[in-house]
Amino acid sequence: MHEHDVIVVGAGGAGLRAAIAAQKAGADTAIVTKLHPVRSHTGAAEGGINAALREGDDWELHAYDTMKGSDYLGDAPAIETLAQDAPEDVIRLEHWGMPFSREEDGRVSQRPFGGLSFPRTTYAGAETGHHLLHTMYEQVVKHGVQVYDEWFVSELAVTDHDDPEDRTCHGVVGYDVQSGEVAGFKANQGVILATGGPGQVFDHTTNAVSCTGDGQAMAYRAGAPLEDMEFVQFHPTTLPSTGVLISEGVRGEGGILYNEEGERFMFEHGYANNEGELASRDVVSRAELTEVNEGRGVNDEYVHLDMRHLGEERIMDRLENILHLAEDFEGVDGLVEPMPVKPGQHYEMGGIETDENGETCINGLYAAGECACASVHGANRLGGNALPELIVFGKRAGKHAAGEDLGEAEITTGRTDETEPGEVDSPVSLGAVDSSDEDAVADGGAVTGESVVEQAVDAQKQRVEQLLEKDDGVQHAEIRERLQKAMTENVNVFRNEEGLKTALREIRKAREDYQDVYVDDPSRTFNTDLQQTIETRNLIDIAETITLGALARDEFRGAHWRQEHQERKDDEWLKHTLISWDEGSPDLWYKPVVLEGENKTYEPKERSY
Amino acid sequence: MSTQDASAETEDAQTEPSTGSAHQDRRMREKRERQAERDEQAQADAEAAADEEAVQLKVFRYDPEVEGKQEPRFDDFHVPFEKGMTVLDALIYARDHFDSSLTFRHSCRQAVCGSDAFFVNGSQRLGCKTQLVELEEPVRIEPLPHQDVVKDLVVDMDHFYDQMEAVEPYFQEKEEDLPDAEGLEEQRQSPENREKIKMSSRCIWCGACMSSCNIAAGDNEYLGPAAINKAYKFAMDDREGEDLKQHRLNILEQEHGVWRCQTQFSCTNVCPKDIPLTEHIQELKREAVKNNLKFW
Amino acid sequence: MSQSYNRGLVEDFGRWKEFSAGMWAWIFHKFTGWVLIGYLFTHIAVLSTATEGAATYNNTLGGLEDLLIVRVLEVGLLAVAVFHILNGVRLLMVDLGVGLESQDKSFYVSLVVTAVIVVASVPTFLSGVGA
Amino acid sequence: MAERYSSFDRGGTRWLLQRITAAFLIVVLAFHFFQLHFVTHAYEIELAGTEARMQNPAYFATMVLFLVTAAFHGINGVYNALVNQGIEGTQKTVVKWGLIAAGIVLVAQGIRVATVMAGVSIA
Ligand SMILES: Cc1cc2nc3c(=O)[nH]c(=O)nc-3n(C[C@H](O)[C@H](O)[C@H](O)COP(=O)(O)OP(=O)(O)OC[C@H]3O[C@@H](n4cnc5c(N)ncnc54)[C@H](O)[C@@H]3O)c2cc1C
Ligand code: HEM
Ligand code: SF4
Ligand code: F3S
Ligand code: FES
Repeated sequence: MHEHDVIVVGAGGAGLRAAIAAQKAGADTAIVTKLHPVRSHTGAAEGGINAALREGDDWELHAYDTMKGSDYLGDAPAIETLAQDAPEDVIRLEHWGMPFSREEDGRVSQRPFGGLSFPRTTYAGAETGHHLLHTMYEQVVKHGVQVYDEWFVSELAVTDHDDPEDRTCHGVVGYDVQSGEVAGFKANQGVILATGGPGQVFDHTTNAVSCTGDGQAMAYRAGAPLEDMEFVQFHPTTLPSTGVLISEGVRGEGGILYNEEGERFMFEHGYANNEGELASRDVVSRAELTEVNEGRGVNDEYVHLDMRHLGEERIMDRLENILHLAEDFEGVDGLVEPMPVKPGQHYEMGGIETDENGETCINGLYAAGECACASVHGANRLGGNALPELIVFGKRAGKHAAGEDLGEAEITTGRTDETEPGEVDSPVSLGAVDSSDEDAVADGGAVTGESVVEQAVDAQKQRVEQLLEKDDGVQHAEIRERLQKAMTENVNVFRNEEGLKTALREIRKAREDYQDVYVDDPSRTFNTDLQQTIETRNLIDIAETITLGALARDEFRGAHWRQEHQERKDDEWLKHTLISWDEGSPDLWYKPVVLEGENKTYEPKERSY
Repeated sequence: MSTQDASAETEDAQTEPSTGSAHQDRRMREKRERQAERDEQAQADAEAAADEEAVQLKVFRYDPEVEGKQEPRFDDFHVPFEKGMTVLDALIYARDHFDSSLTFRHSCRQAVCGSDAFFVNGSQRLGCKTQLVELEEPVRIEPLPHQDVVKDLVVDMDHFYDQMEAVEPYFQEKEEDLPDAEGLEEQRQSPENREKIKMSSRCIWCGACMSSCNIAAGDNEYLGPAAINKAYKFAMDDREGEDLKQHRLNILEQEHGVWRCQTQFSCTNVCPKDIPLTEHIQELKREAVKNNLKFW
Repeated sequence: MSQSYNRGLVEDFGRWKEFSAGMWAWIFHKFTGWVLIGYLFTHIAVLSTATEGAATYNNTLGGLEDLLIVRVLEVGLLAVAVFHILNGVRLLMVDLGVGLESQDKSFYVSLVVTAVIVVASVPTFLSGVGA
Repeated sequence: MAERYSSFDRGGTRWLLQRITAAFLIVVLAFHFFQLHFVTHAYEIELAGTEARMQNPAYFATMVLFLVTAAFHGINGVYNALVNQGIEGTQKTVVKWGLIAAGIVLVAQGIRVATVMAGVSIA
């Protein structure tokens, strides 16, 4: 068993930042990650990182924009923390050597981004995430944080109290991909989950193959509720064949969207008369799909994004890698022709419920980054707001776990007197098919932290053994493919009741099939078959929470669009959806949104761009 | 030759993880039998598919634990071709449809994570960034040369990481010198200086360059093109100041540093991020000489 | 941790054709360099006969020059030297950071120019054998 | 980890000398070849001619310098090649001193021959 003060699971932007903060605060910190840190998907972020750095801008404007973008489903304390901390944290990155693009006077460059009232998206070429990730990994090396790379974390070691709020997380169980060894990691002070998004729930996504929502699923099964999972962002400009993202930066710099008839539809069809192409992502995605559905799409599949008028010099300077992406993955030269684009899954606004210090309702369990939901993004994330979230909340979680005092959190976690139960009409039964082997929480009355971890390790060994032992049945790839198809067909940008129910049936089927899953590769060495089989289980759990939340929420807010319910219902729905894994069955409940900020209360307004 | 070493090694390898369980042996045996059946099935599928447009892959297979794979071999896969298909797409298809034990690293599918550098038709390339149409058939896919193979296309990257980290790849500024919250000002950097380090900062740690360099293959201690390029990024960044530049040049000037490079250019040829590696290395050699002259 | 298979020699087997221009240039340069230093030693040894007096010197040199094989070897030496010089110039350019993009072309040029010079010099080198 | 590279042999000087000698050699070697194969044909060489050339102090100096640079360049080249091949420790030390000795012998013998040719009698 490995033992450290703080264990960080995941080494993307959030995980690395958390580890640096915890280590600097004096805690012996280790990172456990299924990919080597520099392989994390944060490296794919292109556009930039929002921070109010300049004269004429301030954190309150940033907070206001974010709240508006969230369609008033973000919690003010989290949003304000983000806006307040971002400038300092971005400048700190600069001091750590991050190669931001520069203005003539030597200051870092900023550009306009969708939904922002000030050009505050700080960028490093069109590869901001790459530089952010590498810069922070460099600091991790510098500070000597121990990194266990290619260790897949499969389960949390949590005590077995009935009420999740009484539970304590003592560590995690890891599986060494290279050797097949299962080992425990005991955390004396805290476990920070930073495992990124669950994009692989869908088949057309900008997310990496490794974005399988493991952290969310693990925390969920350990008793921490998942919040607002129905809010999934679909990015309006992804390449049709692969889902590779064409950054919003292209539109920020002046790129224009055209339909097949060559109309600038954002204006000509009235989707966003003021902001046009730079309207919020949900607005643009829906506009594109409407164009396609109404027969004005190119090849009935996509629309065109044109940046040729920007001129080669400007493109080479600021968007060079977009040219490479279009060329390598779609065979299109962005300098001579418009690029084909369509909406693709991009970001999960929801996640593990945390407060603004990254703490969940389980003692000693933290979450930060895309896998967490503090909630900063509410119903819709603004472009350039995820990277600051990584560093701001990663840092806070790290400090808090290491024992630094960040003050009392204003956001509550877990059930309080303000929460209300929810109900949803599901066509099939939900949750575990056979709850006996599904319960992640250690039972048997383990008391010491060590024994809790040991028990979890044993359980995990058994599970691995079982999977390897089984000789035939279904393979995970089949289940995964069907699940992804069902999700993309039914829980996409446009949602309706029937589709959502179909999806729930498919998810149920996937669960049942999964009972019969087997791993064909008998080897212990680098068994990706086994790893992906475990991940598929996580995808099923996540898909269920997304669909369930979507079915329950009968309104149209932010990224969540319902055919039968075309308006935002503030009276009824200014509340977060929470789903808890209650002894193997999902339990739906709600908690109110916090709109009271430091200096003012945010009044829900119509969101028009 | 080395194949014998490998099988000798695997003797104890087999007993180690299974802790001598008879069960695992049986399971392995059964798996092997079924494997044979499935191979036939896969072959039949493949032949059916070959009627349509199919691409033939020859993929390097090796697993220290699985009998029949301990001796490295090449497996054939016939993957139905689709427009725009990359080498990585084809591998994923082969894994998901023919043999789930086919093992390779991959993640982002968009040339930023650097996981999937392979040796494809005699050259180091990123699987996700290589279009099949550009390749001659059959497409031969091997793990990166000059690195230990862990399994199939997966190589041990530890040495590469060690070299990358050996050049002190981080800003040296002391954290204590930074004011904590307010008052933290950004440093200025001219757009020209940022432009100078632009290419060097694009490295995704894929290891293709290191694998292609003969010198690195012969001298395990040679820092290698990627690590030198990493150091270049720091040495050339004006924000760090002269003293640190000295320090960085000192690291690079070590016996196994820049002087090892014999300007073979293969690193530059294979780098998927088009980083002018040889140019950077040469520039550092000149810097180092200038630097020494100053001190004479 | 895990057991890995070191491909050792299997590695290099048959990899030559996968070499790129820069690698061939390196190999040729190495080879020619070694030949040249080897020759330098022999050369001085042969010339040392001068210390024994004019007759020995003249006989040795003349005798050697009478042999066709020596003449052929001299052509070879020329080829080696010319290539080493031209590629050496190429390398000096590379060291100065000039024309790195066309490093492969300059290698091919070195080869061609070497060939031309060598062919053109054959008459001179082979003239008067046995005279 | 950087400690692993703390060997003190910073190849910079030799690297530079290798380039400088190369540049010098281009000129002299071309001249040498031209002189002894095209101007005077190789088969016409007689000690008399050689002596005549060597008597010219400039030619003499050039040839000696030619010898010294070529010896340095060649021997340093061989040494680098061997080091690149991965020789280490004692082996490396032996090779190093062996090559230096060979170089000294070569240069000494060369100069001796040249002085003889220049007509200076040797004791
Ligand atoms: C193409 C693209 C472009 C984007 N552009 C922008 C942008 O311009 N601006 C912006 O603000 N945001 C952008 N985003 C969003 C933002 O990049 C992501 O939300 C963010 O990077 C997520 O970071 P993370 O640290 O939470 O997770 P990730 O970077 O995904 O890291 C997850 C980590 O967890 C590890 N992990 C996962 N599961 C396990 C497990 N079971 N065991 C052990 N380790 C595990 C992984 O190895 C990895 O290290 C973009 C996203 C995408 C996909
Ligand atoms: C005439 C012009 C010459 C030029 C321009 C030249 C150029 C070079 C250069 C640049 C190198 C270094 C290669 C490197 O380290 O990457 C080199 C190596 C070498 N040179 Fe020369 N050289 C010349 C003449 C000679 C002569 C006359 C000799 C023989 C005495 C010689 C013997 C060598 C040797 C042995 C090497 C080492 C090769 C190796 O790396 O294995 N060179 N030369
Ligand atoms: S320099 Fe290029 S080839 Fe080498 S590791 Fe970096 S990206 Fe890969
Ligand atoms: S291939 Fe190797 S020799 Fe130098 S130019 Fe590249 S590092
Ligand atoms: S899969 Fe990430 S670089 Fe190819």
